[in-house]
Amino acid sequence: MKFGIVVDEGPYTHQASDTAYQFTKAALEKGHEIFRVFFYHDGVNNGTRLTVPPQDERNIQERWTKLAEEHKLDLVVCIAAAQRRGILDENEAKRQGKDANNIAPGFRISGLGQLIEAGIVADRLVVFGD
Amino acid sequence: MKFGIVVDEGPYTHQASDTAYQFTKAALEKGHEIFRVFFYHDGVNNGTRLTVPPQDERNIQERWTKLAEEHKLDLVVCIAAAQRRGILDENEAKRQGKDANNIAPGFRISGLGQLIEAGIVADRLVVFGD
Amino acid sequence: MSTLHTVNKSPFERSSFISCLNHVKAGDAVLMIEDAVVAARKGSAFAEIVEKAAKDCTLYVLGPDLAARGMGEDDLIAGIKLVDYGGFVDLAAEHDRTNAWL
Amino acid sequence: MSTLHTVNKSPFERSSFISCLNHVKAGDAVLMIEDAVVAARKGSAFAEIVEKAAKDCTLYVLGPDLAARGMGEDDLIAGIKLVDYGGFVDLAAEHDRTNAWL
Amino acid sequence: MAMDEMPDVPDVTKKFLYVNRKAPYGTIYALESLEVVLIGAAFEQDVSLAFLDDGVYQLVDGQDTTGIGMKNFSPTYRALGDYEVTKLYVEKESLEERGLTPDDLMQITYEDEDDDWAEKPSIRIVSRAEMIDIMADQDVILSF
Amino acid sequence: MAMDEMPDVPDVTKKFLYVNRKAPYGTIYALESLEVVLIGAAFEQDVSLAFLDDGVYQLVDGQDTTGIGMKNFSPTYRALGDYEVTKLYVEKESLEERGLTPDDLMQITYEDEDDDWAEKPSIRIVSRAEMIDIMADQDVILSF
Repeated sequence: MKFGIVVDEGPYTHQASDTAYQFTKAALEKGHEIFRVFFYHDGVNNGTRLTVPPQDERNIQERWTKLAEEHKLDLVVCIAAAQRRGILDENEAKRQGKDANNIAPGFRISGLGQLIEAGIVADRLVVFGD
Repeated sequence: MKFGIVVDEGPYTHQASDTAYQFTKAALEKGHEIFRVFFYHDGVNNGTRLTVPPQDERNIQERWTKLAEEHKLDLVVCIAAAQRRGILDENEAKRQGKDANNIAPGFRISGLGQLIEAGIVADRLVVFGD
Repeated sequence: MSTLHTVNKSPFERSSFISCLNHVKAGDAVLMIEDAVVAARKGSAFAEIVEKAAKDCTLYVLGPDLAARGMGEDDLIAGIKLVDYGGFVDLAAEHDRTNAWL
Repeated sequence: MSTLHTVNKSPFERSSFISCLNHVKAGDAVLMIEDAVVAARKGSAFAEIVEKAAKDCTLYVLGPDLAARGMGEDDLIAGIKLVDYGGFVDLAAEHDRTNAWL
Repeated sequence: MAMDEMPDVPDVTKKFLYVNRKAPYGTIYALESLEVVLIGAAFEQDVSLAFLDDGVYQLVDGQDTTGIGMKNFSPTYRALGDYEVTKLYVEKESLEERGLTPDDLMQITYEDEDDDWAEKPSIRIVSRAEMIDIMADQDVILSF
Repeated sequence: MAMDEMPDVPDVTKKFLYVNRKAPYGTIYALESLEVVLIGAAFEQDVSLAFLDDGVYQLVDGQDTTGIGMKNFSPTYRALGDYEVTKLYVEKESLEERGLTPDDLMQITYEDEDDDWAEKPSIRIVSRAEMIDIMADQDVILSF
């Protein structure tokens, strides 16, 4: 079965990203397909490579990046939500005249259409939030 | 009177930063002193210079930066909370081996002791959160 | 020696408003800000609780937040006082401490 | 044609749990995750409501979240079923849609 | 967002329900939910919006955000008809608990192309029982 | 955080109350509140912690976070005595509503230097009326 996953909250502050990760991993282990993980609202903050969590804590961004690598996951950060919250890739930074970018490997920035597409294509859409 | 202000949530997602800003501005207009504005939890996300809000929306970071300039406000971002969430200044980026930083002008990164100090020194501590 | 309590969430969404009212002392003030302003509306399911609380403490509502949610002075439960951000600052200064019910 | 409802907040903190129960259809499933697992504990002020809901729909609780809050199977209201993340995936697959009460 | 960024999607029509349960301005969920609805409108799916619990405050008439320094996005609900988003279900019980009546809500209309472009109300007040049935009739439920 | 980052503060002792009203793990507030308490302990203020509403779950015994992949920070509460944080007020009514008893909570103790280092319980179960008085007796109330 094809799942679409929506993550609405940032890392560490709310458990949403943790639960979404555990769900995604479990779905993959059961042989399901993950069509896309879409990060919206504060969820876009999962996609910054600048986090430095304490050494005895999980690294939420690296965990997503690694899972994406292993399973060719499509991790999409909503562009509108990302702009409001300061998540940029190289292109966006250039386009907006910003001197730095912070997107993490394995994440890509795209439009809200990607969320609707996930709703249309996936057999089930599962939303994780506050 | 001396006020200490605590902002516990990030920009745009929750109204906390807006209300804290309006409170701070009103207090200054009434001749009160703002000893410090301390950004904790997701509040540290107010201190990134990479946000690009829509043109017809308020720019929360710039608003804080400008108010700090005009009134010599001390805007402190908690270092531990900032590390978890990917807010870094140049020094921290270097120390942590990160290739970029995103702190906005007028904000400085420091320890939780600055919050306790605000509690001790200020006549009133006012907390804004979720 | 009195406290300014602030509440920022709708009583329909969270329990923080009721928990706050359960912990005020006579003479304290409660200020409804942000989404909590909906608690100040007359005729709501919480109106009776709010009216009862108004006997023990002074209730305030932040005007700018009230207006943003499409309400005005006419919608308020009798006895609730309207303040702006300056009034919020005054309340924080007049009371000995603030207690934010987050 | 049935729905998997997910709730992730404590009924003591937010109204989403009750709102969810008020909107389930007979045959639906409700899965308590994250802070919502506290609703599954027997002897709480919400136990009666939960027991009543269990007659109309199937109630599940996410084991890993339950353990994190210091609870186990013995603490559960009778009839609530324990699942792990794999069981959560199965529930999402078995029902026709999911409805997250955020 | 540029339209050319829109992905190619399979030619199916699904029933999408956007659930709004939160008051506006205190959090951004109402605004960002509306942004999804606007983008989603381009995909020609069968779209409905549900307003229940504190979500009903999103539709209250006369919102004035001057004092809080935030953008008043409520006029956008009035424009939904132009995007062929015409089914806004509002739960009666949620209104009543909050001391609100349908008259407190904005007037939102659309022009019905199947009825000689007659102007019709987009807001449909429904009972909780009806809301349950609406929710149970969807392919995709998005809540934020 | 390095101790040498600690600011010079005026030589006053204030009553600080940390209010904990949220369950652990679902959000980070409990953990980050505890981090403030630990840093704050170095300032030799008069510190109390209040646990009410869902905050009482922070002290429940037997937390096992293996399954959720998060760090179990509950042992830190046991260490608070070493930081001379010895007043943990837990509201009785909050426990009861949740079907909890004091026996469900962790054993947290401190050694009383004024009483020949006798080991004493840090958790003090108080009624709601007592909690009101504790809150009304503070200089600074921090809630997150």
